[in-house]
Amino acid sequence: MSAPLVEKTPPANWILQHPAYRQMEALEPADRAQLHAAFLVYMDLTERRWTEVSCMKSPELRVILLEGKEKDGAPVHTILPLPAHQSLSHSSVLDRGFPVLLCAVASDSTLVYQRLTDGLVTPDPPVGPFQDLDRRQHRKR
Amino acid sequence: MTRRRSAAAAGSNMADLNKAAREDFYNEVLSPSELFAARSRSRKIPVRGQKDFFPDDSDEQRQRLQQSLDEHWSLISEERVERLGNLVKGVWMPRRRLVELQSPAGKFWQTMGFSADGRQYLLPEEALYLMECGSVQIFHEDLPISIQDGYEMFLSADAVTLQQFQVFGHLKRLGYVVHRFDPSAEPSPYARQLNLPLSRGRAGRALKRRRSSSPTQTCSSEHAQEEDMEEEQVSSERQPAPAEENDPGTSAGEGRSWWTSEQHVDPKQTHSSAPSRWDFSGIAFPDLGSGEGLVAPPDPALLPGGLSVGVCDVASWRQKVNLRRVRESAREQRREELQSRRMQEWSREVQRCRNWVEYQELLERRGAEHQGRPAHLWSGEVTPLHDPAQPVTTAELLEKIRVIKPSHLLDGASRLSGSDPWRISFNVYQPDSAADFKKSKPGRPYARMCVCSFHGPVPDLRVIKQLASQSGDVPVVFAVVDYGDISFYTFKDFQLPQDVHP
Amino acid sequence: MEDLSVPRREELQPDSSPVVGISVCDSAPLIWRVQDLKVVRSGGLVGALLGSLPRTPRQNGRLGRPLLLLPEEERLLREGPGAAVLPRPGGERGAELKRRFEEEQTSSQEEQSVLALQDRKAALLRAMTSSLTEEAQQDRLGALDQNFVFPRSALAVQLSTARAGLHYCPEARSFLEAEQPIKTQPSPSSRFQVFRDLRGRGFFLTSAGKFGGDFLVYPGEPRNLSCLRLRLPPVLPPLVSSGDPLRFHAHFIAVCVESDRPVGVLDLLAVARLGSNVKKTVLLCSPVADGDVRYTSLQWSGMV
Amino acid sequence: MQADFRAPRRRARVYEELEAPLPVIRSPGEKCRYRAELINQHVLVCHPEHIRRIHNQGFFGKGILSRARPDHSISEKWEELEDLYLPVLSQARYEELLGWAKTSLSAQGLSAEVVDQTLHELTQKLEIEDVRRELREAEEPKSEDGVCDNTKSLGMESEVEEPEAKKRCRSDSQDLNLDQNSEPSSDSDQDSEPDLGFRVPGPGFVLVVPENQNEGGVREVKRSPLSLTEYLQLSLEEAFFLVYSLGCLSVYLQQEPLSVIQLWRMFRSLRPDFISSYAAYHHFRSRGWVPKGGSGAKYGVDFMLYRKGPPFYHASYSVVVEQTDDEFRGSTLRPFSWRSFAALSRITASVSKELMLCYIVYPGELNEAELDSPVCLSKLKIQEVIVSRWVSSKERAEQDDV
Repeated sequence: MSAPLVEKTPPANWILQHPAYRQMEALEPADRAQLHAAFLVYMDLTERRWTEVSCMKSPELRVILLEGKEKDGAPVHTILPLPAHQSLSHSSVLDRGFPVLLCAVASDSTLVYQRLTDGLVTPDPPVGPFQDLDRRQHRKR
Repeated sequence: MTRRRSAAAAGSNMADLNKAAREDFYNEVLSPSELFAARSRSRKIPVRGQKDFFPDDSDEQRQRLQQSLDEHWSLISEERVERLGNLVKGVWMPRRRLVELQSPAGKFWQTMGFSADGRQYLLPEEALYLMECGSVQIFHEDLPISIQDGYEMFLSADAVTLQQFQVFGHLKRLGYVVHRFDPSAEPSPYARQLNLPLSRGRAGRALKRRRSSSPTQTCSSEHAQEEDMEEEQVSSERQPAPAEENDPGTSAGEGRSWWTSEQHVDPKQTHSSAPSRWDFSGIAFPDLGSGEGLVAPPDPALLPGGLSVGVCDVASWRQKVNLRRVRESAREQRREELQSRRMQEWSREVQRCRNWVEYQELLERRGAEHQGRPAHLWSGEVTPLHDPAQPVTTAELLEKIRVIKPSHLLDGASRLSGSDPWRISFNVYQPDSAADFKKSKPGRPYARMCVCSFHGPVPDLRVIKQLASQSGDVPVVFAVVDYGDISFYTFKDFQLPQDVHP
Repeated sequence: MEDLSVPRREELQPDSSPVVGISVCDSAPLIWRVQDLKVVRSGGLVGALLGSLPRTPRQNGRLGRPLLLLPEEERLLREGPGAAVLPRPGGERGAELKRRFEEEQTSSQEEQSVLALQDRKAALLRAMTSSLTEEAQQDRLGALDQNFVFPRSALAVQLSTARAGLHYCPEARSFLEAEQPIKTQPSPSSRFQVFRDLRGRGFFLTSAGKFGGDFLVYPGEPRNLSCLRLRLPPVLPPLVSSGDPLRFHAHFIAVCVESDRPVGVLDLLAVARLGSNVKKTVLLCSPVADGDVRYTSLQWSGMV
Repeated sequence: MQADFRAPRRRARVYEELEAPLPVIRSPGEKCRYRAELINQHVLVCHPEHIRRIHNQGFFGKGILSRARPDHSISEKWEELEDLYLPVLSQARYEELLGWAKTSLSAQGLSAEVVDQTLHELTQKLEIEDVRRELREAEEPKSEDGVCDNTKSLGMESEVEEPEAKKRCRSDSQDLNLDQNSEPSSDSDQDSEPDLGFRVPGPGFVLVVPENQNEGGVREVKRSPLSLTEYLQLSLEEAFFLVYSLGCLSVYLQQEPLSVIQLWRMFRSLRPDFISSYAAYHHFRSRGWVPKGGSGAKYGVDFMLYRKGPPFYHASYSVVVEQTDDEFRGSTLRPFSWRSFAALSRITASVSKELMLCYIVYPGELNEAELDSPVCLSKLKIQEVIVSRWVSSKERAEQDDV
């Protein structure tokens, strides 16, 4: 009775009209999948209330990069959105000067962020008595 | 840079080297009084405390580190001292690559060593391990050899490799019984399947195995051929997998007991009250319970025209016979009841049909409302597997779309030639079996070890299949040696069970 | 026989006698002598112990000699403080050695017999109460003297770990050959470059295979950074080093990659995930021109 | 050697019931036909009702604006204001949305004047009474397709979804089902859940609060300048499965529906390993399991495999797809070293899952012409292998402290 009507032309897709999307498109990216990834990451960052999120084209990587701050006053991050089935070389993330967030975008739009920092960043000491997590899991079984 | 150094070393340094070496010559030899004192030394290993995360340059931390280092060096430098009376004496025989015992063997004889011609022998890996345990003293040319000598003389790339010995030692130290694997001692997959007793005497073979020159000994080509022939003869019968392996009660153990198939037939459905137009008494029902995994084709008279039905392999269905039902939530149960009611209704309609023509008409009537299927999906050469306008139960749907054939590790494994460098090295038996272990009757191993280097390749499917076929129902474990670390991995055959939610 | 002009081994500073004896077993570089082990350790090289521990052989928690060197450690040792391969034993050894071995065993038995008797007497004295007269005590001690037998089976013998002393092929000491090649598994030189660089920064390194990396990196001493910048060969830190794996947790999992070689994003996610699971930073390490190494730390972002 | 089957772990808290395992009809007369767009090499489902069904019946796809379930709303924070329940926006976020609305209006070729005026109307402060009145009016007409009518259409569809309302509607429809169940001779047609599930007239209003409460500023009720409707993004495997295996989805490229073959070719061109990846996906689905590629990315694998669906069970398997020829040689998709292998095995174990290698075996005689159609799937074989670390009980007791 009121089954969804496929035949009816749906309203225009808002992604294609979104100002940020249009801006990215204007950068004439070669890789449409990467453009899509970049837009999804853009939406996610604004949703996370990042500020001053902007996009630019990386000439050497030929991809769209994002820049933004986690909050006002926080340092600028470069965000490299990349479809999860692609690959990247170490040299492409070197020499950015500030921290890079690599955001892997799975084909169903799942986002996975990794922080990449030049040089050696000592990890935070574990809280409480340190134990190999892996082992403990094993023992639980 | 290295070269420059060595040029210098050739001159004055060389003399120093000699002197230093001469010092060392006596350095680690204990004096008689030290030997005597060693009998009362501690057997305890100091407990290692929690590690720290950051060096903080504190005296306290420095002290703890110093203490750890002291303990470390005292443990590392400790020499093995044993009473002569507790040592079994053995002599290394380089050509045979065996150690012959000169005095009665100790307790280790239950799980290690073998006898031949009235003499007792140890394999090099066994002898080396026992040397490290302080159980045997090995002589060569009337002089006792050091552990270092043992490593250097017993281990080599063409016999027992260092990595194989590392794995052997690791398992032995954990209490496992570890024997060399001899492929010729294993029944062929065919013999295994038929549960044939080994045709050739095992006792005679045992000696052969014990003498094999290395744990990587491959089966003789003659034997391999023999196996291939056996394989060919039965290839047609091999299709149904051995019942034992597929019985969920035995192979999957408890893990599968929660599992159920939704293939069960609702009793209400089968004993439908609607008057039947079919004469069921005239239809022979296939006997699935008896041994045959195959059901003969049905009487063609029962089939619609133009349809030919061959022999049906019901092995996979039989697995499902004893599966238990999963507990469902109330809502799930309601939904299923509803669905079964709908199906009953549908089946009543179907039963009203007297023949296939009527059934086709019914389908057409039903399908009428589904006319206007989108042309882009249905007019092409390739159409969807399922017509979304046709009502279907989940189980039926899954059956319908199951187009990719599952495969088993043993499928086609016997035809793979074993030219690869992958070999099973050891049979391993559980530590708790050691007490009543019989070398002559070791029984089914707990696992088999394939020793490989961490820096070598990872086995591909071909290797996994080959070794699985060689090992039969015993799991093959890949012992991967990364310098001092050994990791063990298994690659086991698996078929994801079907899971139908109503 | 001993040349007294040579300083005693204990007096030698580790860096003044840096030549380490390496013996080759199935083409793997092994170190057997305690002194050599100490020299290696004092150079910040950890290696991997392979043998059963003499004190309690039937466990894997703590192992004993020999020490297996990673290919990078072996190479660094040869470039740095110096290492030499001990030749494999060979040649004749005669009845002379056998005679000496038997002689020494006999004399050891005599000496141990004396010690055993002393031991027994001391025990007897402790056991005897003061109620016994001096004379009675002397009688008993005398009886002990008379009847005491030290059977050969009670003789304590050493099962030597390293080749030394009156054992098979003792002439190994006669010379050390400096440049015998060691046929270890070929190790990519990028790994070596990374190893040398991290070691130069004072870090301790062990193999990180089970963590999916190349090296586990233990905290080091910042003051060593200066020597790295000048690209000096690594200096030997003092024997007590602050980040020693014996007492400290590893901070990094080093993964060596060629800087221009594409790495699958999924692979990167896997190794980064692993790092966060074990609370370590994953370190991408790429050797670049002129021996330098570039590092990128990979950490879970916490953005889920 | 057969790997034991380990029972999947049920989630400690399950908040829902399974609507249906797959989006297909179960009784005659129901309809199920869905639509998706191919945009930038990705498949998006835009219609809210389609999204809901495709997601809830088999857990296909992911909401592009949500973490998992497509339940994005304009704000995560909602507040009660007298008898109204409104989403809360910060001033900055409000202005950001306003900015988007403005750019969007301009992009539609409207004159600056019209744009300004539209925005002016939009940004006017509202009295609670106005809001109540508008909401009352909005409830009268019922939309046919479930999309809220009460949206200020500014080129982007504005739609706010109120979680409580959604939940209420869903439980209503369940009750309906129950009633039918107690009625044995019910017409099965009635059972198809109509669009009840998505009639969520979002208020279309937001409560705008100043960034910093202390600096003064007033809390105001405003019209939401626009809200972004949630879209469901399907992985290529999911999309193809819905099209080819269930026949319930049509994928449109620039308003033209694609045939099965066209879609197959397109996906192959987008992802060279599509056949193997799809074969694995299809296989798992045909066994009744729910594979999710997105969750796989979190662990560096191709799929995570769930029993029933992610809301009900923890994933059981991390799956790596590999392809081989019929000599079973090689591993071209993901050439493993023991190093990378150790990492995967360790990660998998640390989250109590099992690592599964899923080999797609291609027969030797399969040629390129055959690969050009999904019919080739029936010639492939699948071999599942469970990889586990073998740990002896004694070794396990030893501490692995590094």
